Amino acid sequence: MKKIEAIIRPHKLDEVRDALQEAGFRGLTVTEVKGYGRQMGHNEIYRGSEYTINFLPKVKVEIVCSDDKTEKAVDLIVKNARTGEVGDGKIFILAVEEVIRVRTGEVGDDAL
Amino acid sequence: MKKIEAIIRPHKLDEVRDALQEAGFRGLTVTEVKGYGRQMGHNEIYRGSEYTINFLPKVKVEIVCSDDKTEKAVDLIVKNARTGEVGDGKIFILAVEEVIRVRTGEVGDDAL
Amino acid sequence: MKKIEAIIRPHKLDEVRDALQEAGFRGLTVTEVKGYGRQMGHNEIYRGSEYTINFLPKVKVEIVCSDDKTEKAVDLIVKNARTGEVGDGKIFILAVEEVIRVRTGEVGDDAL
Amino acid sequence: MTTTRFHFETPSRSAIRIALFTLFLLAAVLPAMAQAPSVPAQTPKIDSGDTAWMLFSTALVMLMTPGLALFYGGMVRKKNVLGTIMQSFISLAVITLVWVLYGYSLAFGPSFHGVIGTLEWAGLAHVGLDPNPVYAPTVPHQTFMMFQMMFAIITPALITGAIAERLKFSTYLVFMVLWSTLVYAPVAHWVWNADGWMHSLGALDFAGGLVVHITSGVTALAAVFVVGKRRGHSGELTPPHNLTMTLLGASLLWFGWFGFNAGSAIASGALATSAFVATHVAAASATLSWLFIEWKHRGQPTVLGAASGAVAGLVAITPASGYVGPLAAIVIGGLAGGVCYFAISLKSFFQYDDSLDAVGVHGVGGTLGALLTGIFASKAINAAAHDGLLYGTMSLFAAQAESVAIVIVYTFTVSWLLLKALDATLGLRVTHEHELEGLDLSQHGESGYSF
Amino acid sequence: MTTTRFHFETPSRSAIRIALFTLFLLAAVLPAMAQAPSVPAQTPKIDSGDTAWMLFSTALVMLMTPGLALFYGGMVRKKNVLGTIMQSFISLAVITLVWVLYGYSLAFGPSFHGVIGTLEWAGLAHVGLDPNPVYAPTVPHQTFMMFQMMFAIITPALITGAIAERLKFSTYLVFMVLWSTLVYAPVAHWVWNADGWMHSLGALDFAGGLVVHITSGVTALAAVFVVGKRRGHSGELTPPHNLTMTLLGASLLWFGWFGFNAGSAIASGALATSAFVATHVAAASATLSWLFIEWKHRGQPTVLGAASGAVAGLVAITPASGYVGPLAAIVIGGLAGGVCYFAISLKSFFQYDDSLDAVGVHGVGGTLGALLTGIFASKAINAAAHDGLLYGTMSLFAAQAESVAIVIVYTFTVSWLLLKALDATLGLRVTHEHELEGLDLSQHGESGYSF
Amino acid sequence: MTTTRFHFETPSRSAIRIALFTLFLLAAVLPAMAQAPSVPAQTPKIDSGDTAWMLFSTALVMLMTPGLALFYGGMVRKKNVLGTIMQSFISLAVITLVWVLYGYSLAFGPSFHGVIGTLEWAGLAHVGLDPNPVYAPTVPHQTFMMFQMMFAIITPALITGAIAERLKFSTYLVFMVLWSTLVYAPVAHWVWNADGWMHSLGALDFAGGLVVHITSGVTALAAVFVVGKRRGHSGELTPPHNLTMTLLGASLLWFGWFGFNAGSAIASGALATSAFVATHVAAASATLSWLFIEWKHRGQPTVLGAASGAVAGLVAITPASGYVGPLAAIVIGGLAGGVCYFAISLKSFFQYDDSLDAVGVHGVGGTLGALLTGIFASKAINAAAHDGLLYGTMSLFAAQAESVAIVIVYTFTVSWLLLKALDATLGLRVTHEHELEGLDLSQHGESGYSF
Ligand SMILES: Nc1ncnc2c1ncn2[C@@H]1O[C@H](COP(=O)(O)OP(=O)(O)O)[C@@H](O)[C@H]1O
Ligand SMILES: Nc1ncnc2c1ncn2[C@@H]1O[C@H](COP(=O)(O)OP(=O)(O)O)[C@@H](O)[C@H]1O
Ligand SMILES: Nc1ncnc2c1ncn2[C@@H]1O[C@H](COP(=O)(O)OP(=O)(O)O)[C@@H](O)[C@H]1O
Repeated sequence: MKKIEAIIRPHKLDEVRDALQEAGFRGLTVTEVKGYGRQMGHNEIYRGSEYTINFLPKVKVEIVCSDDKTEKAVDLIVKNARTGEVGDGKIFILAVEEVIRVRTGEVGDDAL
Repeated sequence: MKKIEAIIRPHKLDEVRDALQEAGFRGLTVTEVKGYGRQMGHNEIYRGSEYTINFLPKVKVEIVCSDDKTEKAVDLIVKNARTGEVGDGKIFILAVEEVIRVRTGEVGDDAL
Repeated sequence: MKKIEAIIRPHKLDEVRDALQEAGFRGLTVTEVKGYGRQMGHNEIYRGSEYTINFLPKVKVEIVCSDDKTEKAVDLIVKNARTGEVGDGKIFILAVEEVIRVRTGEVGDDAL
Repeated sequence: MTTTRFHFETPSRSAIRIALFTLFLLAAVLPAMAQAPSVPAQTPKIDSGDTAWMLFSTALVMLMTPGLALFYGGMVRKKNVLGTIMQSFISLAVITLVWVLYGYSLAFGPSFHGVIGTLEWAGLAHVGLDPNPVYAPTVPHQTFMMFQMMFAIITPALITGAIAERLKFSTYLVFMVLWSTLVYAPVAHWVWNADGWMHSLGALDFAGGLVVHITSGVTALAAVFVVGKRRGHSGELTPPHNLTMTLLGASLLWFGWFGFNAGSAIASGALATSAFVATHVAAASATLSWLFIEWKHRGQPTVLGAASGAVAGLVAITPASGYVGPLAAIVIGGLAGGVCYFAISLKSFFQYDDSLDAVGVHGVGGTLGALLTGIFASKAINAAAHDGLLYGTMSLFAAQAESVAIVIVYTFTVSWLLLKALDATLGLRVTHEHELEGLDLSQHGESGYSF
Repeated sequence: MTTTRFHFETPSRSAIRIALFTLFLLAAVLPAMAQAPSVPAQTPKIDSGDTAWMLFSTALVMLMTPGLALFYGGMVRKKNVLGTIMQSFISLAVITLVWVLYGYSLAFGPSFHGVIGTLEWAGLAHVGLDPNPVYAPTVPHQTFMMFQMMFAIITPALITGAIAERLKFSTYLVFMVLWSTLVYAPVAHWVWNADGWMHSLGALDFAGGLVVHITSGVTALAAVFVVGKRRGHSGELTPPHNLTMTLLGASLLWFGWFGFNAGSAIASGALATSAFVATHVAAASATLSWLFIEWKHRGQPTVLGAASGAVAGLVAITPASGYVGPLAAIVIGGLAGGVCYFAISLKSFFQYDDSLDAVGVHGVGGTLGALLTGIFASKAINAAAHDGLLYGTMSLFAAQAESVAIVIVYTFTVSWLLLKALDATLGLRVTHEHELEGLDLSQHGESGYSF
Repeated sequence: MTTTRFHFETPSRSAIRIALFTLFLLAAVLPAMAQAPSVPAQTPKIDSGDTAWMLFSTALVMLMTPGLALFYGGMVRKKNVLGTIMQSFISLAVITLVWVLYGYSLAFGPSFHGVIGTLEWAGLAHVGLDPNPVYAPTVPHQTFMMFQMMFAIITPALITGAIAERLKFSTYLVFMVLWSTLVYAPVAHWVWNADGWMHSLGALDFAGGLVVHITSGVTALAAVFVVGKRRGHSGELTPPHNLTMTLLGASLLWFGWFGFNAGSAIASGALATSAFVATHVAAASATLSWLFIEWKHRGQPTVLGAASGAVAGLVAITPASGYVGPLAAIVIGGLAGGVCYFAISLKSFFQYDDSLDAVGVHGVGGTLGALLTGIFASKAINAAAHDGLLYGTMSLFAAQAESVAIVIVYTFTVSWLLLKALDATLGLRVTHEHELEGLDLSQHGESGYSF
């Protein structure tokens, strides 16, 4: 199994979620994060002092799925999270050794 | 070493933490996340408009521990986070290649 | 590629970010988390009732980089996040199987 | 207006009954509207300055209820913030109708043997725009009625602090109506009605130590026993979710309390000023006394402590405010801060869950204030007062103690029976799951914040 | 004064021009300062109590605008909170200058054939500290002017609720000035100026049902059509980001409304009291009626529903407040809660995006209130009133209906043209990217919260 | 009264000593209570309308202190929000006692050669409910005393903005008491006491440009030098944590300022109205002027800018408010917005850390207002005034400049010495670790938010 971690723009979350759901991905976990990268932050001015906001709001979407579905999920995320502007984000894929469902104690693919 | 990521119900956090602590797990990290899964979201109604809240509040508990303690930790989490209702959450286990303690620079099991 | 997850003190974030940036690390993702560990929590007293705040505010910094730069990044983090007091935090290193840049679809080191 | 078509099966059944009852009452009084109070051709006695002051005071006391909502709302957990705020806010709506329809008549209307008002003034019949010479000779009678309404509104809201984070909304609506009728109106009648029987005791209650704070504080005590503790092991109880909200609430309470106490002079001028000064000074003194005692006792001077001290001082000065000078007010405030600070620890000792300290602050503070009135009251400040212990007279203190005892016993008995009855029938408490979920979602289907 | 000469190329250019224009105006009027209103040697008619009440009422109505800012601000998404608050707050600044420089003169100054005021009182010339016997015989003329200013300030702010989360700030500034000049001032002139032509209709508008609520509500309707819906598929619309802020705002509105309605008696005393009582009682009744209908209809009594009901009741009682007794106010409030509850669902039905229900609450509630005034108004309450339908007289109701129709048609036409013109030239709406980014960052370069 | 005897070893020891000392003081004055001010048999001169207005104004000015708490609290980082709010809130408690015990006597009591009041009125002896013909002929003397108390309360709180996020709470308590005694009371005496020596200069200060804003602003300047900058490299300074809180605070300040300025007429009526109008109009004008200058200069019109502009305008109009008409108020406000906008950039230039711009807004704005009073004041508005430069008279402007210079020099010297002494003994600043941890946890053991 793999864990897909996608850092995307917050306002793309709903589209990504919809697309994944339609494609049969039944679960995911979302975290609000702040991202620092090529995308330039903006300046905010408070009473004449400039504050450079380097950390931009992003969301991290985590999906654990079986190996064979990974590509599909990545494709859907790329397609639905893309705007073409710098700052669209990254997807990281990590190996997951085991999954357990808390409610039932099921393990492996059954737990997803 | 392994990293255990458990997505659980927020109000179960204290019980899980207590159980882990008693069993000798001395550290963990908690993140507030929003989960989407089989558990149905609820509707909130604001001035006649219904909003479907699909993303439910969950907490992610991360514990890094040596390989041999992993099973123990998973057992404790499952036992203490379970309510038996849909939405109890998932546990993911990932391999960790190295651990470093910032304060001392210690690495490996010593760093935990 | 590796993913470095560093749990550090919130007020050390800017120093760590600056150091990494100077060393050529162009991207990272930050999450606010709560940590539980050897560092003692503090008590807050509200109207005579004591509340033990076990979970202390920390930030998690995630950097994905190529294998050869990992050591450098860890060194910089340790150097800049250290205060020498209990609670400085931990660094975990995990293997990343693939990286994709959402904007371009690039994969691997190019995507970083 | 046919709300009668409503047909509730569940919790909402109680709701519908209230609605029906309201409709019934409306139907009964609507014909009276044609004879509604009129601006008389000549109202020689209305003083524009007094009326301005009383309308202003009324508005200030109205603002105390939202102030209380914020004060309490900041102290609960995030998931209960709306439910807690709502318990105060809705009182503005419910008790207003109760008061207009029959509450004012029960409390201030023509007295039935000093025990309760008749329904002669129900629907505000005979409560017009001419001054009522007994209660308020220089302002329209309706001004006085409105001012008193605001007291009737905030009192049940005060109680909710004791049983925060677990009270069932639908039952609470019924409770408010009944409690207002069975406890607030009678006690107000005894103490403040010109013919109320407690007058003969010679007790003083300038702005509601007995009527507002002791009744609410004692009912709060009954409620913590009937309703029981919040669920979850203690570790789960998290600290106040937003103390800035609590501080804002405390500030609005302090601001509004000027209307509460100084407005109780029912006229602008010297007595209003004297009460205004005493109120402010006592709040200041209590703030410092709570803060310093806490600092000594716990090692930190907390912001919540300062706010709590201020409220404790305001509570304690309430019955005395029109009878004492500024230096006595400093002493009363100083004692209130200290006594209430220790009173709130009683709950740890006796193991009850007075969540936001309605008992410790309003019950204890109100009682303290009523007794201290018997010590510090002075005819030199208010010719209508009696001299207290400090001035060598015993009788006032005795009267204060007696009236406190009577109000405590009456209130506790009736409130306890009422709460027990409601718990047995409608249920006072939300279910375990609803408590975990929080009042906001379970009672109102909303979240306070969607950040 | 031809603000139409404005010609904006970029926000900042426009800004500087406004500044220059203001300076120019100032230069023009500065010499007049020496003849500024003076405290006359003798002002026998000023009543200190009436003036105290009116100054207090003015301060209260001023506070309504920040109250509205919070009421609306809590309902939008976090990224738009500052922009939304600012749309109300800035009205305090912009309309104040408009009113002093020429607005008051247009609305209340010497009438040009009953249609509009001349500029004789521009810059407050002839608006001094002596009472104006026509408008306010017992308080300084400037007191009356200030009280009316606060009404002119809140009215454009009310409109912004309809087009929240997408309005361009720079254009909004221009809109406020023009709308105030072309819609608010004339309608206020017709209805409230001693020589306004609508007086002859015999219509009653005690505190601004026509002038404030119908004008803003109808303009809101025009605006939702001109500006269009918020972008993003519906799933992206998140619930109110902070309902505690909305509740605080609603509470400040309720508090301030005492000044709005009871202050409209322009004196302390019986009439102010009567309006005060009607205002409060209607708010309470509407709160409950909205709540219970929602409970029945949707299964949950929401806190936002209670707050919305209160505002609906306050809107509806506004035109009637000085003409009806407390029981009639209960009925008016009860109807307002129900009618506005259903009115806000119209937007789902007709598929327009009246984001914060300015149409449903102010348009519908104001219209309802104006019509109900024609039913419930009573000479027994206010000798200056006419009797309504309930008292067997048809003429008042007819006058109310006619005046409502006229104001709706005039307002809609002028507002629609004005909005269309602004949209075509300066653009009423932020760009797609700015809307996604939120008003706070795109319009003001700030974030509401940095937690 | 020798507060200099204070000698703190640890915060809590100091706390207990203050408490003991207070008790001691109380013991000393308690016997005096029997002779406390009484309601005289006849008070022919009290005017109910004037008293209503002054009590209302007093309540409004009281609300400004919590307003300031929110205004400042929203601008700091989350970890300092409670500590910042507390610095204002606690002034309500501390200065109240100071004022009652001896402060009022020092400032307004019988004068010792025009320099300071004697202790004849300490503990409010001789400050009763009869009017004091010199200060306030138509309201109870205690009303005037309370009104003035609220000014004494907010002034030290204003200072804290300059040294936000690093001030040690225990030392601050001592500072407040001493500063109030050594700076506020004397300056108030010179300027406002009937026998104060600065009267002979002929300077005008209607509502506290000198006494409130210049003293606090100049002390703020001394404080930024003595206390030093906030630690951490600049990147760590994060933007205001909650601008909605700041906006609410600014709105409450604006609302309260009506009492501050218009209440300074010490009576209802024409002069109060005139000051009310000037206050509001100047705030509006300054809001726009700051906003447009910022828009031009920085490219964005910010919400914090609008709020800051409003406060700057309110500060600047304070000394002039009872002497100028509405058009002059527009000019004063417009200048204040611009001048203060540029004044706050001085801190970047001179590299000091006036964190929330107490120097830039209160120091500069107060000075500007005092000088502009010398230009725009007009006998036509207030017969008790002198004509300013605009009306061809030089002497008033000279007097204003002289009095400004004297107050600046005196305040800076005494404040600097006092701050230095406190820094050397008790320490003005929290430790490095406490600063990193935040004031909330380190000074009060609490967190503002537990979301
Ligand atoms: N090496 C990295 N490790 C972790 N997160 C990263 C890394 N690089 C970028 N990110 C995350 O991806 C987000 C987008 O990256 P950015 O460089 O701004 O644009 P793009 O994705 O278009 O290349 C960043 O805000 C950050 O959260
Ligand atoms: N495939 C997945 N990847 C990541 N997180 C998941 C996944 N499936 C479920 N989750 C997380 O687990 C939570 C609970 O899952 P859910 O399907 O609702 O119930 P259950 O755990 O009882 O099967 C979700 O809210 C989500 O946060
Ligand atoms: N085994 C662990 N798994 C996950 N996170 C941990 C673990 N141990 C510590 N942490 C995180 O690191 C933080 C610091 O750890 P702590 O034991 O307090 O001090 P130190 O890092 O100096 O040993 C904790 O607050 C927690 O967030």
